[in-house]
Parts: sequence; structure tokens; C-alpha cells
Amino acid sequence: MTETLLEIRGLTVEFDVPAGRLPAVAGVDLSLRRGEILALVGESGSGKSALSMSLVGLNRGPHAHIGGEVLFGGHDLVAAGEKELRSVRGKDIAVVFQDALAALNPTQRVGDQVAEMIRTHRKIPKKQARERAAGLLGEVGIGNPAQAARAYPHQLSGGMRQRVMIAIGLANDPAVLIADEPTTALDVTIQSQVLRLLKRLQADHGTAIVLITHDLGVVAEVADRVAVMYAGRIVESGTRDEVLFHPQHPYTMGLLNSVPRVDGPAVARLPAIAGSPLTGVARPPGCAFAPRCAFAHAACGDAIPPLMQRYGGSAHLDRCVLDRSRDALEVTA
Amino acid sequence: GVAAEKDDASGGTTRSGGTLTLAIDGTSAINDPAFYTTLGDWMAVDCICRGLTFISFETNEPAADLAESWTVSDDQLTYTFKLRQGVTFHDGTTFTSADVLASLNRQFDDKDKTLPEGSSRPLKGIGDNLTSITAPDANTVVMVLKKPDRTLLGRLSDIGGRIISKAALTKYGADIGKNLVGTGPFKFASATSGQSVTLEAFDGFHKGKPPIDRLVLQQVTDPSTIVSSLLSGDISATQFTPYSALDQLKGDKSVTVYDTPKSFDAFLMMDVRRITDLNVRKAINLAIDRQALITQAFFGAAVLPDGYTIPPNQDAYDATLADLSKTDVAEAKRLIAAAGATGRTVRLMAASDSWHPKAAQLIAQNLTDIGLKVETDSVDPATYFNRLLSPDDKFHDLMIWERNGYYPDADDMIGSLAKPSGVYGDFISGFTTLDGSAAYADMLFEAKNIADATARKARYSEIAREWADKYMTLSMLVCASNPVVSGAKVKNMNWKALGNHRCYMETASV
Amino acid sequence: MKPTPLIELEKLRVEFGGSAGRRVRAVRDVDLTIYEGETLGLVGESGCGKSTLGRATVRVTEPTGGRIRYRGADITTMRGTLFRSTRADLQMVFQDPFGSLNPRRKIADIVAEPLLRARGFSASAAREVVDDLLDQVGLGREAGGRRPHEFSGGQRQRIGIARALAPSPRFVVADEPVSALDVSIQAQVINLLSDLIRDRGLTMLFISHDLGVVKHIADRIAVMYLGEIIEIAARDDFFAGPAHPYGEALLSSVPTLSFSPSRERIELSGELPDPADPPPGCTFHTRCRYVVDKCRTEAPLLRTVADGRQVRCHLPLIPLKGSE
Amino acid sequence: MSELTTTSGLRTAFAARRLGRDPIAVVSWLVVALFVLTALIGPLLVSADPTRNTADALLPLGAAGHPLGTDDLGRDELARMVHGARPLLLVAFLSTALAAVLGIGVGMIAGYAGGKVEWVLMRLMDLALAFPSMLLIILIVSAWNPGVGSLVVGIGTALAPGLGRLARALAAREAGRDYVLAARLGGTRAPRILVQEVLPNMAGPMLAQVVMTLSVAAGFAAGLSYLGLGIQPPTPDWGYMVQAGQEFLYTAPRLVVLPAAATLIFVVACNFIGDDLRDALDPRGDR
Amino acid sequence: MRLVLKRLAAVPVVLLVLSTMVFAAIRLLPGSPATGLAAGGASGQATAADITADTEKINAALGLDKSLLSQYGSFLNDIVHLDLGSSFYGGNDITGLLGDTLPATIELTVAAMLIAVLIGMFTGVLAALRRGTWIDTATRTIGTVSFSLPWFALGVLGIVVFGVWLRWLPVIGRLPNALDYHPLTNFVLLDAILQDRPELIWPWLEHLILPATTLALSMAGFITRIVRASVLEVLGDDFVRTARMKGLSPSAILRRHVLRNSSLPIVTVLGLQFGSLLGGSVITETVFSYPGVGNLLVNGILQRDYPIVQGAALAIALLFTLVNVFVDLLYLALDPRLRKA
Ligand SMILES: Nc1ncnc2c1ncn2[C@@H]1O[C@H](COP(=O)(O)OP(=O)(O)OP(=O)(O)O)[C@@H](O)[C@H]1O
Ligand SMILES: Nc1ncnc2c1ncn2[C@@H]1O[C@H](COP(=O)(O)OP(=O)(O)OP(=O)(O)O)[C@@H](O)[C@H]1O
Ligand SMILES: [Mg+2]
Ligand SMILES: [Mg+2]
Repeated sequence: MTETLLEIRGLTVEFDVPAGRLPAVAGVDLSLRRGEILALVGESGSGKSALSMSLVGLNRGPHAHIGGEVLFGGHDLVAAGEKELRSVRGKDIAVVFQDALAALNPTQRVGDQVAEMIRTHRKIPKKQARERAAGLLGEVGIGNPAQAARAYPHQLSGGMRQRVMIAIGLANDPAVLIADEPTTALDVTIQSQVLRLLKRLQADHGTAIVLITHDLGVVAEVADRVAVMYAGRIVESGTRDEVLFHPQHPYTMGLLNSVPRVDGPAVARLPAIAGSPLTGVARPPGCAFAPRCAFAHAACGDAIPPLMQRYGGSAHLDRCVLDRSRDALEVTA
Repeated sequence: GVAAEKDDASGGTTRSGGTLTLAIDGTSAINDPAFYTTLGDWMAVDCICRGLTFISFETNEPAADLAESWTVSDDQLTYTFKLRQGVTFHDGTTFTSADVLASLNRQFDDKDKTLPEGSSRPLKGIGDNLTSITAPDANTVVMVLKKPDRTLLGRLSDIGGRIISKAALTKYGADIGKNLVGTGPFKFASATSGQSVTLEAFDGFHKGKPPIDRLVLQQVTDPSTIVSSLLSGDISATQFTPYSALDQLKGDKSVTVYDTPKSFDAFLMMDVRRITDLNVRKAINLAIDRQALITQAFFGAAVLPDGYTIPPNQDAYDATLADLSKTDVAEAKRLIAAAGATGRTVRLMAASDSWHPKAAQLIAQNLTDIGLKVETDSVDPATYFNRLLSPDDKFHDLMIWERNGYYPDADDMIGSLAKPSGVYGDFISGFTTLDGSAAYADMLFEAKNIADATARKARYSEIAREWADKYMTLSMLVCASNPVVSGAKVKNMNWKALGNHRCYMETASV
Repeated sequence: MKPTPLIELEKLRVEFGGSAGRRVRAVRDVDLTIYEGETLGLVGESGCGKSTLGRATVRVTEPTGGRIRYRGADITTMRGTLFRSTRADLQMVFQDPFGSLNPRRKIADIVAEPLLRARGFSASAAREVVDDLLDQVGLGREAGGRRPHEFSGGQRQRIGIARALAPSPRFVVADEPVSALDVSIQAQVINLLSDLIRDRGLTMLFISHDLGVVKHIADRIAVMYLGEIIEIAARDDFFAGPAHPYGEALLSSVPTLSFSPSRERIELSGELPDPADPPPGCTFHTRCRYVVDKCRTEAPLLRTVADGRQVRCHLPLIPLKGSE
Repeated sequence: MSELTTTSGLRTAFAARRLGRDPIAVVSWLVVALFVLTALIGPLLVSADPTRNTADALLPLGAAGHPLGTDDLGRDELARMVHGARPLLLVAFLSTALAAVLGIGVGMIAGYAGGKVEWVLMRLMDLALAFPSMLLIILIVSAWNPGVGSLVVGIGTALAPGLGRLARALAAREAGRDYVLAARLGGTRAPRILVQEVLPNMAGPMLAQVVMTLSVAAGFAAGLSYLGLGIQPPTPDWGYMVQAGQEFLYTAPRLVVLPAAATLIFVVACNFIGDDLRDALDPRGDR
Repeated sequence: MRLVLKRLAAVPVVLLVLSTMVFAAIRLLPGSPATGLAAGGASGQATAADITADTEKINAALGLDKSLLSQYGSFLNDIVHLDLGSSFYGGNDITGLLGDTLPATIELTVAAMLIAVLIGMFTGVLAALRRGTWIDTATRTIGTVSFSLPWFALGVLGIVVFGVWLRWLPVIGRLPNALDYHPLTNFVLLDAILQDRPELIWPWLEHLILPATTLALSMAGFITRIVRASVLEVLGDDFVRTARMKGLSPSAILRRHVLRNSSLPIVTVLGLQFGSLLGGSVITETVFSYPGVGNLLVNGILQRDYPIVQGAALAIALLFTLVNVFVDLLYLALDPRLRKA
């Protein structure tokens, strides 16, 4: 549980957009350890996908500018050439995308799509790859794997498709699996099936998973560690229990409070965060959350606060300059 | 290049083999002397079948062909033809008088069983004048006429007079056009409508097997393609060359341009029912700038119509008629003004192919210049025909048209143009509605039978002058040629015949 | 006080698709009453027919069969001017904050449209109402001069709400109005809706697949499965314990923010069957853990159980009324 | 269309910026403007009569008084080129307008109405599309007297279904949009919905397609005149001039090249403009 | 399978309506063939009475004197019996004529299609992959220009350059006249194999190159544009990202994922474009004196030969319909999503 697989240092991702240069990821330091599930949470546009895609250069392009370091097995993936990255992609680091229907080739049988993943990194005969693919489909809980392997994506239900995506992700037993909102498009009943599957596979294979989600319930369910993102930066990180039940950053607190919960009593008004998330090109000089923060004072606007440990465990970091009584802000668990 | 002075059919006929391709205007793949479809199809008939007489267009006199000789009775009514012996048809049968009767009967009798639907019988007129046609023996045919007809021998050389194998007629009946069998130098091989007719040299041709192996008549409709394919060698020869290309072709060594006789009439028909005032018609005639037509519409391949409707290559050509086609714009203007026709609208119709639209534009200009208002209408040939022949057509007052001499005789030109009951006199110009027109039928009949050539020519000139002076239903534009061009390798081709849309390729080689 | 029915659906049916072979029966003979002043939460899995039911209720989708009554009057086949003015009483708020506003029109025009068309307001009279509305939904009246692309998702949803409220409707169908929004924004919009319901005495059909959201806004809950209503219960009763095995599974699947995530989960096997080819008998039997033979052949009826809740199950988890 | 020009905000500003960015497109806009200008006022500027025959036939380029020489009938080629722009542009614009009115009208109604109305209208369009346009136009045009009128009707009718298809697809997409539903809920009647909600939102791609259609129509107009089914002589017209000049392909190629090139340039420019409009107005282009 | 049958079942209906339209359109053409026929046959000696009589006789023979309705009835009846009537000029059997010409047109248009697709695919993919570079701009510009080129201009240009100046290629016809060819299927390539006459192939190709390329060039420009757009669209699709995530090389992504999916919109366009190809063949065949249906049609129109125009128009429409059915089926084969039913 302690070996660091992936070390992210000062990662920045910027996109050229009509209005200028958009800092989607504005300097992120993060590490992923072997076998853990790290949840990356944050609202839409906070840079979760941009961060994770840049790990394996999937968002490289003429209008994307990626900076910083991503150290994996002693190599810096940010500086790595396309060719080198190709040998990492799918083999050591795989990705499960959110919209499985769009992410699967509509004109190719799913079995072949799984087999292709295998054959890209291991030179084995087609037939063998197909068998292995069917095996994988069985492993991700598809009832009749042989038949499903011959199906086209549209012939499968949403849950099935997501399982196929996961099968593709796990095909080469990668060390890291990035799951970008793997259950957001699914119904709750299916979502719980898929989450359980992920958890089981992670346990069986020892894969480290970066789970991207904006659903705090999902985080509570499966994550070992949590990193909360806001406007391209990590504002708080720590173990699941530390972040969810002893949040330090006002944003995390606000987020937790505004979730309408099924457990607990119905309330007349949800404690919402005012305003809307920052997604534009222009960023304030200080704390990006300050304009929405109920506790903000003058100092918040001066400089971007550093991510640091203040209370609780040594690995519980947050990016807030406020010194205040935690008890007053405690979330009722 | 230009044809050398003496490059004729008279050269030696050594067999060269090979394929000669002629570009034609079109083909319906029906080759039947009693059924007209296109000029091209009749060129094929010309090659497959031969008639009792033959006009080579080297001279204007009918010569013996399948009839070896003939005698004419003193009353000019009985013609006795001695048939050539030892001639075989392409199907192997021997040529006899029975074939002659069977073939000519298709022209004379509209009830003949072997006539296809919609057939046209070019020799119908001979049939109407016929008392009997009999075959006393296998080698003799006797025709007895009602009234004398000096043009009979000439007209028998026409396409309509071609002799078909009786056996084939019996076998194919009305379908003979798809399987024509004659005695000509080429036998029918295959044909596809809209594309080509393929003929093969006939070993048993009575004047000897032609030098070439194969003759293909290939439809090429696009004028620029005709020029290009002559230059590229895809086409061996054609008489459908666009006039505008002549200068260029003359300068190109890969082709030969022949100085074809100016044998067809280009003219402007006037509908007297619409342009009722003779002086207006005369003014129109005087207004036309024929020199401009020669240079701009025919690119020099035409001459002034000095003989009125008789082209210069014919015996009855009389240059003293030149004043009938003179140009005098001042006089024309005066006539128009005097008739009170200034500003009047006249409609000018022309077909949209070949030289017609260009002539229409030039003439429209001339007529505008004398104070008329002209509406020009260029329509495709089929529509043109329809309008021309439709008695209640409201589209035209003036029509540009042409007449080819299919056999070289004045009767085929002025005879048919001035005849009041003919197409030209009736449908087109309404000449038949004018006082005194009826007399022209008899006058023309009488003239054509004058035996003495000089007297005949004089009579034709009189008729022409009077017809023009009194009626002016037809304004001659020019006498023009169908410009024949061939590839430089083509030798000994009868280009004079080709210039009259007649196809005699038995001596040609490639 | 006995509640008065505002909307009554009788055997409402909506089918899609042309030829007989593949007709999707999206809504199958639904009987439902929505009472004056209440908010009815409609939940169910994706594709079960929630939106179709909502749309058919206000007749943006024409029902294939059954009746719709509004304040006792049958509006199922009503046409013409009368219908247009009646329907202005019935409005909708849509899910997609981007697709539900015409990008080429000004906010004020969008919101004023129903006033001008259905209520016969003059332009200036409408303008006043619009300004008030924009203030009420928290955008401010100066927003009226701008166009949709200048607003964020949450703001657009407020515009959509303002438009729906413009003709002073009595009944609003809110079709997943917050599911496209981020949690922080979602809470704002839910609060806004609750306020409006309270202040204006609105009756609402609130469609959502998020039980948490429904819990905070609805008075009663209706659960839909494959085109049918399988359970209707008062909010608190439902969350205390659903009467239908499906409701039970649904509720237990929701991931919760709790210390002990390992609370008992009822895992449903399989997924929603093809709505063009629903299973015989009880449509839920293919995934039900309590299934008995009867369920496979005989379709259960919607019956009333204790507390006045209704459930469509042969073996409801709450005893049938009177059988206690 | 006015909707397009009045739309303020980012989108239009962005679109306007794009419009000017591509140099080929800028040139194309200028070319089309120039052609339209030529057709409108050009004839007033050249003094020579384009239909006046003279004896000076086939004068070469740069001949005295005839900068572009003369044609086979001695008419000033410059005057003919300038006057010849009119019929082509007239036919192209009118037939495109006809196609647009027919196609967009029918397609929009079909796409919005759906159901049986759509089925019937679309089958009608399919029928027209079952004939290659050229065949359809030839059949229509040859049934009338050749001229501007029959060309416009023929080309307009033949090109309408193409626009109709797109219009239907776009209208159907819009018809499914929630804001259309909202308008219906708000009591807006169908005709107003079509004009106010649907049409402005399909105007972008539609406009691009209409400009493309303009180029196709110009091509057809020239082609038909070339076949002799179009504008009749002596009226100068580029298509007919190409056909009439083809005789002189080897001797006076300019008689073909000038009108053919003018037609080509116009058609190409329309296509580039269409491309440019599509890029600029296509919502996907905003990404 | 059901979809396939459904598509095929619609063909007769389409044909019926097509024939009706053709029938109606043809009757709108001005002028009657009968007077033309009569006039053509009439030598200068014929009298007006002859022509009137002939015209009536011809009209009766052609059935043109009957009411439109009864003409329509017998027309439909004949069509059902695959009898398209016979030419007014000499009674050639139209079915036979189509048998002669249709294969030639199919050869021409299919060859043109192949050339166009090859060129268009190559340049389109290239432009898409090099998006925004000068290659892209150049390809698009050339594509647009060639797309705008009128067929007649291209054809004439080809003839002048390759036929007359360079003398590389023949400029008219389908096979050399000197060659003996006895059609079996009338598809030269097929016959060359069936009759074991390989010497037919080169002359055939030689004659095909110019007209087919003429037709193809303008279409290639169009295909380039479609391919470029389509490839760009697919390149932006999520599954391409998945393929990249798998570590596939760009060329493998192109081959295995992009091409097939981007061919879908291209295929639909091809069906429609085949129509413009057929329209273009009318002009191209005339320019090259190529013995196809287009040529037949133009002749028929110029001669007012209704049965030929009717037959040729029907054949073209039929070919077009069949190609579109084929395209639909191809689409079904390429896109498994449509096979759900
Ligand atoms: N390829 C791109 N080009 C331009 N901008 C981009 C691109 N990808 C992402 N962005 C922008 O970068 C910011 C961060 O996007 P990202 O997709 O990482 O957000 P996210 O946290 O994953 O949000 P969501 O929950 O909606 O998936 C957003 O403002 C987005 O619009
Ligand atoms: N216009 C339509 N045409 C054909 N089928 C439709 C149409 N609208 C909906 N359906 C089908 O009807 C069924 C119910 O759809 P509906 O949109 O009502 O479900 P829903 O419960 O709202 O789902 P979601 O939660 O995904 O919005 C689905 O199977 C859907 O595919
Ligand atoms: Mg994301
Ligand atoms: Mg829905």
C-alpha cells in the first residue's frame, strides 16, 4: 500500500480556446500508490478529465499544452515521445471512459475490441486473443461471454457496455486503471453492480485505480483516498474518511452539504454553495474558491494558498488559509 | 492538308486491307431503301445495294450498273433494261429480273408486304407514273410509263432504286432493314442504333473485291469531336466536318481536305400566308448579305447562288440568274418603307445544328438593318421539322433550310422547290395559295422532259426567273458544299459522291 | 380537508414506432391522480417511460390511448384556441439547460412568449411580468436583454423555470430539471423550485432518477418500471420502506455518504428489459429476488396496501390493506 | 436571414472573424461581388453592341477597339462576355431561390410535422431524387420553350429536393428540441414556431447549402445552354458561347476559354463561399 | 434480413411511379415524331397530301392516335412484360437497344466511380490527417475546383490533349472498329474472360480511360470534401480516443477504426452522387461518342423518339434506383447498428 506507482508533479494542462488560454489543470501534485483507489472529485470543468487524460498524453494536440512531470517507472510521461507513450498506454496504464457507447467502435464486435487491446501489446495469435477476450468478458460479469463477444456495442445494454470497457481496460493487467466517471451514465441499480465489480477486480489484480467522479456517494462507497479538485487545482486530499467526514476546505464542506441525501431526514432547504464554478480563462490571483466561499476574507484574494497539512493525518492536505474552529463547520455524518 | 489535284477513284485498286471508319450523323441501325431514318443509314444502303443505274458524281450522267444496257422507245414511254449477268447477292443467290421487280415494287406499291411501318418510298413518284413493270425473262425488265419522264434513269440511281435479294426479302419481310442483302461492294455485318453500322468487303462484288476489309459508319454527333477524331485518326473520313474547322484542317498534314463541289442549296423560305406583301419578300431577299454568310457561316465552303437554286455542279446551272440573289440594302429599305412594313415583326426559325443558327444570326442582323424587327428561334431539328410541317404553326414566318441534290438534276432542285403541291410549296411557303401557282406543276413537268440540254436549261432559267419575280417565296442564300475531309492515309476515295451524302467506297484504301 | 384532484390520468398509453412488430410501449395503461398543490415525484430507471408520461400529461407527446383530465375536464383530444389557453395552465421544465432555450432569442422574448401567445398580453404588459419573474428566479431583470449562450447551465435552468411560470400555470411537469447540473448548482435550483412551489401553490410532477433529490422535494413518490407505475406512496412512507421489491432494490442501491458503506445492498441482476418486448406476467419478475411462479404468468394489478399506498405486486413487502 | 445578421454576441463575432480569415474565401467573396456587379452595371459600361455582327470576324485578343477580340460573327467579345454574365447569374440566382423556397418550405414542414405529412412529402422528394437531376432538368426544360423561364423552373425543381432533404433533417432535429416543445406549450402556433424557432436555427447550415446550390445551378445553367436547351442566340450567354466557340477550339481557343473560365470561376467561388459559410456558421465549428 | 427484403420490395413500386413520371414527361415534349418521320422520308417529290397521309398512317402505327389513358394502359402492360416497345425509327426493339447500351454505361459509370473513390479517398484522408497544413488547403482547393469543372469542358480538354496532341488515347467509341467483338454479356471484361479473349482488355481500357476520368474528376473533388469531413468527424469520436488509449499506432487506428466508420456517410453520398454521374454520362457519352444509354437518350430527345427516351430514362432511373438499393444494403453491411431489427 505504500509503493508509489505514479508521481505527478506540477502538472499543468492548458488549452487554446477562442477566448485565450484556458488553464484546465493549473499545477497539480499527486501520487498514486500501488493497489489503491484514488477518487478524484470535483464539479464539471474542474479539470478532472484533463488531468487524467494528460497522464498518458491522450489529450495531446496542437491546441493543448501540457507541462510538469508525470513519473511512471522512472520515466517522465509528459516528456515522453508518442512512441514510448504508446507502449505504456493500454499496457501499464489503461483508461475506462464514461460514455461506453461512444467509446466503443460501433462497427466492430466487442470481442474483437477486447482482443485488439491484447494483441496490441502481446503478439499472440488472433484465436488465442479472442479466447482470452471472452474469458475477460466472463470475468467482468457478462453472462454469456462467448455470445457477447460476437455482439456489437449497440446490441448490449448500458451496463454491459461499461463492463466491456472495463474488460478492455483490464485486458493487459495494467498497473494503473483510470476510470473516468465509469458509472455516471448508469442507473443506480447498475451503478452499484459496476462499482462492486471495480472493487473486486482491484482487489484481485492489485490494480491501482484513479476513479474520477463527481458523485460523493460513489466516493464514500469505494475510494481509499480522495482528492478534491476545484478550478484546475487540488484543494483537499486525504484518506476517504478524512476528506469525507473531517473535511478541511470550505469547498469540500459545501459540496458535502449540498448533496441531497437519501439517508437522514428530508430538509426544507439544502445548504447550497452560492455562485457557480470557475471555468473561464481568467483566474483570480488568490484562492479560486474565494468568490463563492462563505468564510472568505481579504487575505483569500492575495495569493494562491499552498496545499498543506493542517489537522488530522499527515497525508490530509488542504489548500485554505483560514484558521477557524473546525467544530463549527463540521459536517454531520 | 489540301487534296492534290489528281487524287481520284481512278488510281489503281490494290488491296490494302484494314478498316475505314466514316463519321455519320446518326444511325437507327435500319438500312432499307424504302425507309428513311438518317443520312448515315442510307450511306450504308448505298454500300450494300446497287441499282440498275449508277451516278458516280464524276459526271452527271447515269451509267450502267446492274442494268448492262437499256433502250427507250421513241414515245419515251417504254424502257427495256438488259440486266447484267453473273452478279451474285451477298447471300449467294444470283441476280435476276425477279429481284428487280421485288425491289422496285416496294417503292411503287404502298401495299407491298415487305414494307415496314412508317416507310417512305422515295421512288413513289415513278410508281404513280407507271403503267406496268414486267420481266419478260430473267435478264430483262420492261417499264412502261404513263407520261414521259426524262429523269427516270437518273432517279433509278437514287437510293430508292436499289436492288435487294428477293430471297432475302421473302425471308425477312418488313425486317429487311436489319438484314439488308444486296450486290454492292460491302455486305452488312452488324449495326447498333445510335452507334455504328459495320460492313465487310464483299468478295463477290462484280467490279472486284474492295481494297479495304471493313467499312464502319460511326455516329459522331459532337462537332468538335468530329474534328478531334479526324485529327487523332479515330475517324478515316467524313462529310460532316464543321465548316469552321476547314482552315485549320487544311493546315494539318495528318488530314486531307477535298474541294467538294458546292452542290447544296442553303435558302430562306418565306411563308407567303404570313408575309403577304411580295415587295416585303423581295426586300428580304435584297437585304441578305450573302458574302458574310459565305465567310462567317460557311468559312468559304460556299459560293454565291448565281444560278439561283441550281448549284454550279449541275448541267442546268445558269449564272445569268445571279441578279435574282443580289444584295441591295438601299433598295430593300425603300421597298420596306414603301410597303409600310417598317418596324414590323418577323419571326425567323432555324434548326440549332450545323450552320443554321449562325446564318440565322447573320440574317436577323440584315433584316434588322432594313427596318424589320426580328425574333429568332433556334430549335432542335426534330422540333424544327414539326413546326415546319405543321400547317397551324404560329412560330415562323421565315425559315432557314437546305436542299441536297441526291442525284444531279435540276428537277431535283428547282423542280421540287417550286412545285406548288410539294412540301416546300404547300406546307412551308404556302406558295400553293397564290394565284397562278398551279401552272408551275405543268411547267416544271414539261421542262424536265425537254430532251435538248440547252433548251432545257433555258426553260428552267425562265421558270426560275419568273417564279422569283412573281412570287419570291424562296430567297437563295448560298450554294454550299458538304466538306469532305479524310485522314492522310485514305486514298482513292470517291469524295465527290461523299460530298452529296452518297457513299461509294469500293475503291478507297487506308 | 380532502385533496382535490388536479390531473387525472386514466389508462394512459403511449406507443412509439411504426409497424406492429417493433412498437415501443413506453407508457402502458397508467392510472394516476395528481392532487392540487402536491408535488409528485416520479422515479425509475432510464428508459422506463418517465419523460414520456410527463410529456403525454401535458400533451406535447400525443397519447395513443386513455384519458387525461384537468380539473375534471377531458383534455385528451381538445383542440384549437380553447386548448391553447387551457394548456398554458400546464407547463414544463426541461432537463437539458442547453437544448431547451432557443439560442437565437433574447431571454425576455423567450419568457414572454407564452404570455403573448396564450394569455393575450400586450408586449408592454408582458415585459413587466417578465421582469418580475426574472427577479424571482434570481437572475435579475437585466438578464432579459441577453441571449442564452451568455448564461451557465444553472442560470439557464432558472430561465427555463421562469418561462414555465410565465403564464401562471397551475401544473408543471419538471423533467429531471437538475440532473444535468453540478451538485452545488443542483442544490440552488432545488431550493428555488421548492420556494416557487410553496409561494405559488404549484402542483408539480417532478421526474427524477435521483432518489435523494426526490426525497427533498416531493410529497408523494411514484415508482415506474417498464412503462407501468408499480408503487405510489407518501414520501416518508416510501423512504421508510418501499412496498415493491423493485423500490426496495432501488433505494438500497443508492450510494450513501456514510462511514459504513457495507450496509446491505440488494443487487439486482440484469437490466431493464426491452420496452418493445416486455416479459410476460409481472414485468419485474426477471430481476426480482422474491419471484414465484405466479409472477411469471400473471400480471399483478395496482392494489392499495396499508397507509393508502398502492403497489403492483403479488407479494408486496407491506401487508395488503385489511389483511393485517 | 436577417436573423443571422442581427444576431449579436460571441457566436456572430466569432463567425465574422472566421469569415474574413481564409484568403481564398475573401477572394471568392470579391469574385462573386464582382460578377454580380458586372451583371448589373457592366452592360452600361461597355459601348459595343454584343449582338451586332460585323465583317471583322475572329479578330485576335488585343485587336484595336476589341480588347478581347471578336467572335465568328464579328461581335465584340468583351461586350459579349459582359452581357453574357446576366443570363447565367439570373438563372443561377432565380433557380436557386426557387429551389430554396420549394425545398426549405417543403422540407421544413415535413421535418417539423413528422408522421404522415412527412412520409408523403418525403416520398415526393424521393421521387424527384430518383431521377438524376440532369435527366430531370432535360425532361422539364425540353417540355417548354428554351429560355430563362424554363431553365429556372427546371433547375429549381430539380435542385429543390436536395435542399429539402437537408431542411427536413435540420427541421426534424429542431422540432425535437425542447425549446420547440416549450413554444408549443406556451401556445405558439405551428407557422410562428416554424418561422421563429425552427428557421433561424437551421439558417446557418441551410445558407451554406444554398450557396453551394447556387454553384450547382450555375453549372447546370451553363451545361444546358451548352446543350442548346438554354438561353437562345443571339442573346449572349456564357454557356451558349462555350458551345458556339467550341468549333474554334483549335483556331481561336479564347472563344471557349473565356466564357468557360468565367463560368468556372463563378462556380468555384460560390463553392468556396459555401465552404466558408459552412465553416463559419456550423455550430461544430465553434469548438 | 427483413430490412433487405423491405428495400428490395420497394423497388417495383418505385419503378411503377418512375415509369409513370417518364411517360407523362415524355408526352409533354413538344413535337410529334410522326411528322418528322414523314418529312424525313419525303423526298422533294412528295406532295403535302402524301405527308399528311403518311403522318396519319405513322401515328396510327405508333398508337399515338389513341387516348393518353389507353396509351398509358398499354405502356404499363408492356412494361410488365419487359417490352419497352420499339423505336419509331425503324422499329428497333428498345429492350435490345438497352441491352446494347446499358452495359457500356454501367462500365463507364462504375469505372468513373472507382477512379473517383480512389482519388477522393486518398486525397480526402490525406487532407484530414494533415488538417490545417498547406496540403489540406491545396487538396481542398483543387478538390473544389475539380468539383466545379463542367464535364464538357473536361472532356473536350482530355480529347485535345491526350487524343490529338499526344495521341496516347483514342477519343471515340468503346472498342476499336477494327476489332471483332461478339458480345455475350456485353460487359467487355466479362466477355474477355468468358470468351478467352484477353486481347480485348487493353483496347477496352484504352477507350474507357478518357471518358471515365472525365466523369470521375469532378466527382473526386466532391468525394475528397466528404471524406475529409467524415474522417475529421470520426477522428473526433470517442472510440478513436479509446483506440489511442489501447496504444495503437496512428496507421492502425486509421485502418481499423477510422476508415470503416468514416465510410458510412461517404457511402450514402455515393449513392446520390451516382445520379450526377449518370447525368454527367449523358454529356460525356455525347462528347466521346460513347455507345451508352446517355447517348441513346440524347438521340431520342433530338429525334422525338418517345419509346427510346422513355426506355432510356427508365433504364437510367432503374440503374440509379438499383445502385441506391445496393448502397443501402452496403450501408447495412457496414453499419451493424442498422441491423438491430
Ligand atoms: N480539448 C479541449 N480543448 C479545449 N478545452 C478543453 C478541452 N478539454 C477540456 N477543456 C476544458 O478544460 C476544462 C476542464 O475540463 P475537464 O474535461 O477536465 O473537466 P472535468 O472535471 O472532467 O469535467 P466533467 O465532470 O464535466 O467531465 C473545461 O473548462 C473544459 O471546457
Ligand atoms: N420519440 C420517441 N420515439 C420512439 N421511442 C421513444 C421516443 N421517446 C421515447 N421513446 C422510448 O420510450 C421509452 C421510454 O422513454 P422515456 O424517455 O420516457 O424514458 P425515461 O424514463 O424518461 O428515461 P430517461 O431517464 O433516460 O430520461 C424508451 O424505450 C425510449 O427509447
Ligand atoms: Mg470529465
Ligand atoms: Mg427522461
